[in-house]
Amino acid sequence: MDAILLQILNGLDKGGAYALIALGLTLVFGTLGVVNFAHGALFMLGAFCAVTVNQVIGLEQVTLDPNNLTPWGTPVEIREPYIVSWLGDTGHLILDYSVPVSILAAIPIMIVIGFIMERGLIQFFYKRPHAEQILVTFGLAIVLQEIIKTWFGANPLPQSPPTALRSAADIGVLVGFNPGEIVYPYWRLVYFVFSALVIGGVFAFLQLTTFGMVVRAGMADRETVGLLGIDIEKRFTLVFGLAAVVAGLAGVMYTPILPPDYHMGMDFLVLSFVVVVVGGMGSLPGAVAAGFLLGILQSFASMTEVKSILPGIDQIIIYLVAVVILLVRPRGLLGRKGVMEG
Amino acid sequence: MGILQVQNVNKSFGGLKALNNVNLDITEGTVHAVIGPNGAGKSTLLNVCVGRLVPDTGAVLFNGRPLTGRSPHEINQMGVARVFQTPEIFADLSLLENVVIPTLAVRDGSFTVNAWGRVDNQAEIRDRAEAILESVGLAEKRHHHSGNLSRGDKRRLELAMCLVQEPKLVLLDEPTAGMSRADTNATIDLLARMQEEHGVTKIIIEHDMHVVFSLADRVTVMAQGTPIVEGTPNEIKGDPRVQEAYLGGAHL
Amino acid sequence: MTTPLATARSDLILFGAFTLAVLTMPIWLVPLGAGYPDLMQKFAIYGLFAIGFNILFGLTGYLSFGHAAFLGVGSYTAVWSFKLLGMNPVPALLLAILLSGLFAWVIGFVSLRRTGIYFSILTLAFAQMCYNLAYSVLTPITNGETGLRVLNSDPRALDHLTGQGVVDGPLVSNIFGLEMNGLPGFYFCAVWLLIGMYVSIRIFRSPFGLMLRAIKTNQTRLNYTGISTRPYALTAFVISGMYAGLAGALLCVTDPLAGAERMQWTASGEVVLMTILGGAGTLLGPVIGAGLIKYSENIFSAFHEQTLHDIFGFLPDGVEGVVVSVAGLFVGEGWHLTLGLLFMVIVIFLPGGLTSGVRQLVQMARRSSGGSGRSGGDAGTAPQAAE
Amino acid sequence: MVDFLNPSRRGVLKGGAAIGAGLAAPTIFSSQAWAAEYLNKPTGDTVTFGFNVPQTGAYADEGADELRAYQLAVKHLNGEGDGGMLNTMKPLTLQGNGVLGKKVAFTTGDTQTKSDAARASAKRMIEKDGALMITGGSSSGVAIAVQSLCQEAGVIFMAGLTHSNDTTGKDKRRNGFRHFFNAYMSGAALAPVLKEAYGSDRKAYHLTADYTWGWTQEESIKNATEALGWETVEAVRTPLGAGDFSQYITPVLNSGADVLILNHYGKDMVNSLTQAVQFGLRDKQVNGKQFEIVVPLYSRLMAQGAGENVKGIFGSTNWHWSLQDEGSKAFVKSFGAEYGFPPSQAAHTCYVQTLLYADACERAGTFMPCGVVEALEGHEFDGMGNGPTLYRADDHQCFKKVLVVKGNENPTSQFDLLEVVQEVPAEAVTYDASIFGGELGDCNNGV
Repeated sequence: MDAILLQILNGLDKGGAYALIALGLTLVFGTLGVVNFAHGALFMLGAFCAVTVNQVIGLEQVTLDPNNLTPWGTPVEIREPYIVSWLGDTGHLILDYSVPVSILAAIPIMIVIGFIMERGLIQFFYKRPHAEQILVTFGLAIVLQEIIKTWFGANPLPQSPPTALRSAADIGVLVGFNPGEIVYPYWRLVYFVFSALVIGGVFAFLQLTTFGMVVRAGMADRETVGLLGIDIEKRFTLVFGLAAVVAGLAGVMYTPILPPDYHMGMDFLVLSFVVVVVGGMGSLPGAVAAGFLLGILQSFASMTEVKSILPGIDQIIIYLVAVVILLVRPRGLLGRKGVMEG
Repeated sequence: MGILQVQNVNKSFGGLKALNNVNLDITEGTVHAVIGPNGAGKSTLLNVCVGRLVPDTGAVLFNGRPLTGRSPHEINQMGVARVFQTPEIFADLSLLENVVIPTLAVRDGSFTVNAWGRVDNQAEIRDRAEAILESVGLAEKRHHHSGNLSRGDKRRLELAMCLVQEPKLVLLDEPTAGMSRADTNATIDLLARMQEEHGVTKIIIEHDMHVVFSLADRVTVMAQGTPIVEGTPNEIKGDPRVQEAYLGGAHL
Repeated sequence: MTTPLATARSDLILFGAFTLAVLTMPIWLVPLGAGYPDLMQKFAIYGLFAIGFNILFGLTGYLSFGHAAFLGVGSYTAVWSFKLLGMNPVPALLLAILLSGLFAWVIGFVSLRRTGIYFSILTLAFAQMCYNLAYSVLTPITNGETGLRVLNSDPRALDHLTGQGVVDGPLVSNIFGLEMNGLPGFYFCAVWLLIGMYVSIRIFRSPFGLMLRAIKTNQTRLNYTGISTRPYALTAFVISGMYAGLAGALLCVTDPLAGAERMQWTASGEVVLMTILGGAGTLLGPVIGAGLIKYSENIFSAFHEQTLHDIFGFLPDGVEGVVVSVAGLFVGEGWHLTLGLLFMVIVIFLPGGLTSGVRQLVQMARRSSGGSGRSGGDAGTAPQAAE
Repeated sequence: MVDFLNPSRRGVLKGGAAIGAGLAAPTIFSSQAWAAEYLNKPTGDTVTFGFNVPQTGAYADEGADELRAYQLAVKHLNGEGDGGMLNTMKPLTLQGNGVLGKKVAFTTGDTQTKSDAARASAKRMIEKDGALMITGGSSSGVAIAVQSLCQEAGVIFMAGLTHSNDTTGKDKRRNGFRHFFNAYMSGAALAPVLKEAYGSDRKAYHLTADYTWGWTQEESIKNATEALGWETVEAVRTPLGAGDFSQYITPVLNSGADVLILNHYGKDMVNSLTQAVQFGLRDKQVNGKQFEIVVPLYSRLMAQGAGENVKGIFGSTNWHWSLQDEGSKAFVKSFGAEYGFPPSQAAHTCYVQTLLYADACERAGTFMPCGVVEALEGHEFDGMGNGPTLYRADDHQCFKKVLVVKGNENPTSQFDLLEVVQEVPAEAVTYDASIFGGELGDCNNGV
């Protein structure tokens, strides 16, 4: 029982991440009709926003200690973050909360990145075949990750959650389990709540604002909305910016769970496409539902009990689900009939 | 008994009744027009005939054999060709290739792997294809990219692609929709000439009365999913029910 | 607009020129630094892979993202054939073609029920399943991470029958004692490349090929023309799967080791990139794309600071330092960056791939030199997507 | 049979320099092989080594560090710089003027941590650049693949970082040599330390990367810990590159185990350790004991990736820059002076391998692979870190001290992440060469 509950928690948490990444992808596909292979790179860039913010606020003052030499004969460096020498304990606190603080920086940065990407490249590919969109965005993804690699190196760069959230919460006790049976890391709980909030925010935005209405109408029937004389171009740019922000935030908050490296975008790329397709191309609720579904299925497939019956099932479960869904229900879980139905 | 019989066909989309107990009998060798206001169910009827839609109840018989439940390529192989509202051609291929493909489909059936011989060595196929291009007046453009043709020429090409198969029945879905007056007239001329030369049974779905009265032998008027009147063009012209259907359509 | 016509004669000239270029690779590649057997073998093998992929993607427009699976199946089959039957490459190739064709039939049968991006995702999913399983639970068959190799203790039944069972050197695939590494290995692959190219030309010009191109342009029309499209697409899928299997087997003929990474989605992506880079739907494009990518993978990655200093040594010191550090971003560790930029540039400026770029250049040159493009032209079918 | 593998105009063709050099005659046809006793016999005044390291992919930083070490080794061999370990290596035949009077040149390549790419790159070095020796790599799959290639081609392979038992076990080759330690030695070195620290009554839970290296390590550690009296509760295989390991970690919580052993390397290890710590495993009390995590194979780069999560966690490593023997000090000094930070264990092993190869050539008086093999087999040396070392003739495995390390609780710098707990002597980790099977076969000169 406790094992199953824990796997459901795992699934929800994983699903939150999958849903966040897939959300922007399906948004861009649904409104802009663009298959964006650089979406994973946006996730990765978001994560590196957190790294950059951490490095900037953790900028260290280096003093050399001439009395103390390293084994290779240079003076030992004594490093102290400027922020600590200026602000004392407050500085420590800000450093400690650098990941959540990064969100503030990541939003404008990701908007700008999204705008530049859309205006500089994507807009020229709206009418081009999917294959060319895939190729050019794939090329872009490689370029972006190589730039990150040149700057930050290939090794993962660990980011810590705030000290207060570093350990695990004994949530089982709250619902009557023995202490220690159902524990779950605080940060993962935070991530889950965060992803729920962002997803809710995006939905509210699309549901309640005029802009959102136009976007939703555009997802339903792009040509008509264009005919209504609405400047769809400008809104496309905004949609792309929104998708970039969602992916970026997903990346920022994921850094304490997965120390970011330059390749993490590619690692999530295939997965996010599977989530989008399972949910239904261009369907936002579908992406969310598929994210959670795949997260939970993946968690259960990894259980030893399951693996002993079906060896290797945890290696392929995601793909297996995609195949089954596509064959049985080609428009995906919540895709509208007739949209991209093949 | 006619070449095509539509028997008690019903088709609904959700709550909307698109075809309501439709019966139709098309006589071989005639040009039969189906007209009616928007939403009268003309296109649905046509799609049921070519196998794109499956009717909820009822049957479509072609020469006494049922068409319902068959896929489009099977129906074509039985001798039913279709012309679309917007010309559906192979836009990336040359005009000649566009007509070679239907010619091959007649000779080789719906699936044959002939991966070794060169297309340009198949003399009899080529001759037929070039002859049909000649007859629609596109011969000199045969090596052009068909995607670059004018709308009228695309329509000619599409007709050529149908006719080269020597079908027994051609279904035309608003063949002059969106065309200029000149292109429309050229298309009417072409269809008329073809009727003289080939004499194939045709069903034409049309809005444009000019087209209907120039070409059709018989006319069926549909409204709200049901045929309401059938007769020669002259009979139809004066019928008050037709006027009402169109005016009523305007109300809707 | 009319394009130059492809006649039987022009195809023959094309094939002749291609044959000449392939067979003289050991000469003209030397000044490019690529004239060594292994890279030339890779050119031929990946060229073959891309030619096959192009028969599916270039002609029908179905974008498979899982072709590496067939490459892997071909490789494993070949090595198993070496292990069980013997080091002769012929049975290995035949079995590989057969088995990868069978695999392609199964995967294609399922995947072709969908089109567009759904088809791509289905093929991707199948290939990833193959890869993940080959790396882990299928290790008894694939030898997992280490890769499947031929061992002296393997049965190699035919070898023992013909008295070649006991080898004291390394086990290398051979035909009657001629070992399939080095230049003989290259020529062996080159012959297969030429056969593959010839078959591809025949398919391109055949009624079958015309149907495949029609699938790409307008499936609806094709259906209403009395053609059942799915069996055509499936046949194309199987043929291209067999090419991939053959390429995979050749990889093992020249180097008897089959690794699971060959099936990874990035490997599938690579052949897509090769084909589009060179020009999808053209005859030569995929081979050129394959060559270009393998060249940059092997040559750009081998540059290091010292070689850069050698190259730019003629510059004044200060300038040299700057040039070397800038150039260093794009070679060695940074060769992926070069590759990514290359894709972007090609797709943005030459959507038809390199071959179409060359064609445009030729046309521009013709136009400017006053030789106004002939219209009409001689007999033959027309705008062939080829050169 | 005529040899077609002979290099084409090495020196002129180095890198792309030849692109502008015009049409060079295809020497590939005018083979001079019949004159040579071995493949790629150097005819000019240089000898070429091939440094085959991961430049892209997850181990790119490790590869970059290996390359730094190689370049330093070449400098030292050619008599430039401060000489590094050439000053401490015993016995030493090298003169500091290159090898056998020839200057050392090198060519580099990218393994991409894929067997195919690694072999293609090694082949280029052999066929085009005329490399006599290939070295490098950051994973066992690649090492084994390249080792067997070198055996077939007839050059020497000096393995870089490879920890699987198979490299010098069932996949050993006469032309291949490994200085790095292996999974068995990790187990043998770790077990007594673990016993001392955590007692002999422990229940272990393994998470193992689902591929060959993971399996050999799991087996070795299992055997070693079970011999102590530990019980193995469960050994679960995880997909390579799983990213999020939470679904594998939660079952540990209530499994009754009180030690988690992570048979992961690289990114997998960074992720699984980070996440295991977040799940509060290290704060847990199970069976009345403190829950512990063990990472049998450590590297500094991985420790950097996992950050503060490594604090207090035991593992083993081949070498660490804080060692105080003369050899290590000399190496750290020249590496640090050159690059500004201390070398990693991968850098150390690569540097040492290069020197050992060069010295063996010098001692053998030839670059001929069989001569070099003979000179290296059973060679005993000292002054290269890790104390007196034997290159065992039976399996070409080095036997030397293995370091048991622990994540540093109070690091003084970003490099000071691991603290050496114990230097386990070579005798304690030596095993019978036959236990892992495999055949060395004959040496191959490539002609």
